Amino acid sequence: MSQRFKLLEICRRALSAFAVVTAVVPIYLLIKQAFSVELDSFAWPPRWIPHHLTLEHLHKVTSTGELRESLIRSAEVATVAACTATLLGTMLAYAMTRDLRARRWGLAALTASRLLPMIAVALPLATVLIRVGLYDTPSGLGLALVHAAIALPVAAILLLGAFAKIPLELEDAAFLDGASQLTILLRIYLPQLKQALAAAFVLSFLSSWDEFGFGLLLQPTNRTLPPLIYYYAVFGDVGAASALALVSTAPVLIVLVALRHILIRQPKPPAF
Amino acid sequence: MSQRFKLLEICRRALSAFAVVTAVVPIYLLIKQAFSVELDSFAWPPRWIPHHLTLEHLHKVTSTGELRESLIRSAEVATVAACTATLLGTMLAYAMTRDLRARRWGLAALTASRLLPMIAVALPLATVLIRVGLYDTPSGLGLALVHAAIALPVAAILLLGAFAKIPLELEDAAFLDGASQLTILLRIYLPQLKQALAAAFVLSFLSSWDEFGFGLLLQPTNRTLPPLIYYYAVFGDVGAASALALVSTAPVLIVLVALRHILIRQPKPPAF
Amino acid sequence: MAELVMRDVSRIFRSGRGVRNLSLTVEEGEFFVVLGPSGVGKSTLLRLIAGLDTPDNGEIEIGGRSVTHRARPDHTVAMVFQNLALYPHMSAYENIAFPLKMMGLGRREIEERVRRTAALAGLEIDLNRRPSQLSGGERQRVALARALVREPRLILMDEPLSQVDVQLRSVLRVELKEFQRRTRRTIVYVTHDHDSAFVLGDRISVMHEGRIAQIGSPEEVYRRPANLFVARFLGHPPMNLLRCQVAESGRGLWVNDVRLELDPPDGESGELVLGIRPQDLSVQPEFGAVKLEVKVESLEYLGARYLVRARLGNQALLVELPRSLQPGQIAHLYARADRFHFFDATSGERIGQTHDKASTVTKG
Amino acid sequence: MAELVMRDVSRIFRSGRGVRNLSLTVEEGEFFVVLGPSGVGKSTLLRLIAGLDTPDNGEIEIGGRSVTHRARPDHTVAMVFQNLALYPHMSAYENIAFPLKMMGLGRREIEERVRRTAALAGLEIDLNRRPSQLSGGERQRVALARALVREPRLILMDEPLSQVDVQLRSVLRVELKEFQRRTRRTIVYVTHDHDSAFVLGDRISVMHEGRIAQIGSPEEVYRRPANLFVARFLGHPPMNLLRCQVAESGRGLWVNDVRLELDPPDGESGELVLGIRPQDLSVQPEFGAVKLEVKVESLEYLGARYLVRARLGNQALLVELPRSLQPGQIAHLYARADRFHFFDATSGERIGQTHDKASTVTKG
Repeated sequence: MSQRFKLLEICRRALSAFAVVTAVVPIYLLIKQAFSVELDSFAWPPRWIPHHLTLEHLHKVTSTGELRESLIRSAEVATVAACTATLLGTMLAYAMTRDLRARRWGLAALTASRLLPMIAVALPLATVLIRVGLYDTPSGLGLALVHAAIALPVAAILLLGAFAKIPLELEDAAFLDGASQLTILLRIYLPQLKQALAAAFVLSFLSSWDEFGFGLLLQPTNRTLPPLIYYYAVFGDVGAASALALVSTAPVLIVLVALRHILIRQPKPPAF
Repeated sequence: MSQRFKLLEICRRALSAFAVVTAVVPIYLLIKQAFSVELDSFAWPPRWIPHHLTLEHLHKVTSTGELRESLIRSAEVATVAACTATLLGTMLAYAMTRDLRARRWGLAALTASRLLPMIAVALPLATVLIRVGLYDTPSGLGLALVHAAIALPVAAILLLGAFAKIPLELEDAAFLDGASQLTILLRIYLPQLKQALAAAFVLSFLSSWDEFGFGLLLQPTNRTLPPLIYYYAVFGDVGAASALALVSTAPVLIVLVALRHILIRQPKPPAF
Repeated sequence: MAELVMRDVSRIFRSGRGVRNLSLTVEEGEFFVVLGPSGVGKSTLLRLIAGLDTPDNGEIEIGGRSVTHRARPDHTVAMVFQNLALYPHMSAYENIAFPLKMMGLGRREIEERVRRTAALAGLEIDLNRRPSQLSGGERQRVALARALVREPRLILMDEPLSQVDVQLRSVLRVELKEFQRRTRRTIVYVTHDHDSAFVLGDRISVMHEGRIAQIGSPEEVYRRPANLFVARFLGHPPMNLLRCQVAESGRGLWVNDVRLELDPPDGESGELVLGIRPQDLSVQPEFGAVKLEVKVESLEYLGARYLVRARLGNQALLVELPRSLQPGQIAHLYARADRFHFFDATSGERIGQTHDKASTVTKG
Repeated sequence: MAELVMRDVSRIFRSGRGVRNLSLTVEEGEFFVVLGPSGVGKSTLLRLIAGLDTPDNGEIEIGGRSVTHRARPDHTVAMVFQNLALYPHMSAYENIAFPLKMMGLGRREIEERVRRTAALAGLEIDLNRRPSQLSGGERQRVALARALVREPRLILMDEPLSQVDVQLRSVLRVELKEFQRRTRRTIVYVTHDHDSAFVLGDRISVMHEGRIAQIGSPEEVYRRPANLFVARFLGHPPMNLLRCQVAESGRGLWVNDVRLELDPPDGESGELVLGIRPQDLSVQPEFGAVKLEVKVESLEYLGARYLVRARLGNQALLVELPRSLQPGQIAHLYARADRFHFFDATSGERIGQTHDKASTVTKG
């Protein structure tokens, strides 16, 4: 048997190596940089274990008002974006579930919209936002709507998968039982979509929370968190940037820990 | 019937509206800005049809050497990234197909790696690349590897779906027919994966081609196309940036036109 | 009184499938089975009656009132779906209560009607359990109770027994038939399963390509199939169908170059199709007066019986016998003359009195 | 000579399923069928023989050589999979040629052997077509040809007929049996379908929970089931099994408070399980000497026959009769004494000479 599946073994090792290189090493380095003095970070040969630990960076970052402000703004933007994407995603997924033609064109539109270069869309979007007065506002509402549009395809496709698991006969049965379409959506579909809705919300929230490029372009002064980190890094304070980046991973880590069971228990591969 | 599906109709319209707002309007505005004089772009109330057309921006952009250089670099980076992601993705997907445990952990790792905030990973990655001498190189190899890592989850999940459609008995049959595991991969699996491999390559290529944040951070002087557009825009030359952005959409448009049949003919919703 | 009347109803989809110029009448208290292979339009028929779809043409009446163009279904029709379509997030109780809640009834009345209907459907379980916690048979009964609870005039069933295993299916079948005998509900039941149709139906409507091929009692459609489709479709193994020529004298038949001493229906000549079921042939001369000389080709042991593949003339003939024969052997088979069926070779229609219900033969 | 020998082979999965202490011998040129419900370890057995899996314990020999711990399968075994496992991107020709290419044969030799094998498997099609362009029967034959082309000692088949429709299945079954009769290949065929097992098998091995419940010819396992599992599993409708008490005198039986004038096997006393097939009961007194007085409860019309549900004592009894009875009626049924089966009430094992092949009764 072991003879037979040698190639499989190689692939499995590649998988482990990938997990270590893309997730474990960067996270370790991030934590190390956030808590060690500057010299350590660029020492050659690289030191895996820092010699001098410090809380200086973290202290510096938390003591400025800029951080609090952009933390709150990022949270607001992500919440608005996630709510909008989940709501619209549910509507789109429902339309695509019942209507084969809507599904075809919907999936095509969603895929196509994901393929558009972000930078090419960002410029005209900035123009539009300036015109409607949503460019670089303190609340970040314009950015939130853009983030919602970015998150919508994933939310819609995720919800489409959940809708697809609900047999169409359930809707027919409820219709014959005398339910209106709104009742069907609220009392038949939604209770069965709880998990997918939560997943769509969480993914949309995180994608907005982590988004960098549009934030940089559309909120140049009223910054969200990722551009703020970028500015710290560009102005040479890598320690402070790292400390800030570490803070920004908090919601991701919370979600990963909270969802670890769902993430690991996923027997079927997606059919995409 | 029309009575019954009123809500469905509303959802269907939301779908159309979404397609128009996120894809059609930005593309139109981009084209308009690239070919019209500055004043037009910021006119209030907005003019949908420009009064004065010009080729000035496009001419300006094509006459500088910087454009050619970064076009070639972007193409190189995207090619290397796409090849790497497709190759690694095939290996991972194969391991996940034959091994339930690998699939579970693999999907979890791939999902988790997609949830990590890009900016948090970018800082330690920059440190690593500086150390191994791949930071801001003219060839952009470091950035290409990072892009490969970003594209890998999508490529792997896409290929996993294609592998899943091939019954396991095919491998058993080929094994009993006397084929080695490498023969099985090359002569049984690959011919049936052609479409998925092409799709994985194209998506990886485009995701690298369009990527902005890592390019900005990891190639500050040897720029790829999206950061170059950003610099043009930030330094106030929106017309030139738009013209450049228009150029950058070329491969996306080619792909969309080439794949239009595959995009639209997709009867089953994903099971994700 | 006629509970359901369909007049010349058509509903044709782009694929060309659907229901074509279909007319039928279901009497009050009747168990009416629609039988046909899959894709023949059975489910379309049911959806039209339920009001889930609207006919292109024709009229549908339930209890004397036209329902062809109703905006939404009223309380006269209920349906049990193939996959039962129980609401998975609701308990059995909530499932049964859902139609009543939609009617806006009060809590006490709902409770009372749910309890009563559950008992009627034979549900003796804790109604707080979810569908996923119930057995196949229990789920079936919950679906039935949900259909019953609004006391509809007409209950539609779309192969609800197709997803339980064979053993349970035969138990539930008997239970359903008993339930209908007791309560005299009007039921329209759609299936592709001959056994279910025969066991359940007071009358069976056999469907073929969107049309009705024959309507009649189980005995009628089995013993006097109206055309070649019904003859082939009902019975397992299927009826033997042999091309034959009426002898010039008008007495006796030729199957290729073999002569059968069997008289065709009066006035027929030329080519006919002769049908005989594998079970209606025997090796015992006392079984019937018509003698067939066949060549045994092979035989299959089926446990209780042998399935013999033989040749008459150069046409294949299947025979079910309780004893074994030798392959290669020439055997004599006997059958009663009234067990032969004649069909027109071009139209495929039965020749002889198809609709004479009085003449239903009792087997013996 | 024994082509395949398995000695005390076990392969148990974490789920508890698999194969347990299984021993069997398949003779050269034999059509050996492994029959059992799904999940009983049939496919595991086949994968062990094929070398796709390795036993935890025990020995497997093919053609006299041990293959228990082979690193990879040699050319002695070929397999036809349930889904056929044809390579979809290759033509029929390339599919059949693939095993030969893997052997490194020259182009001309491959071509010659592919043509020869295709003819042997009854393939009369354009071999350049892909599997998706072939009919179900043609695909079946391509899979058979691919298994044959290396001239294996042993062909394993994992329910390859389960995915074609009933009509085609019975045709392909006859064809496969004919092929095996002609070529005398050794075939091990796994199925859950009684009909296939009875039609195809020279011997049938009935499996139950990873073990062999009985091995014998189709007639043997049907007429002399070795235990209650085999008795219940074979035959449709299933055998009636009645709990009964041996009368104190040792002659006659009590089914609850009804006395049967049927003598139990010598020396038995106390509680037994009595078995009788629904087809072995008749209303005609000349059918057999044992008389049963039953109460008719309900009946189902099955076309050729009626299935009567009756009660003997307070136990249910199914009877298949060619004529109808009245529900509620008291009926007298007759059966031959040698058609009754006796089983031990606790162990479930048959009482009486199970393995006496000489006594195989011929039905009449």
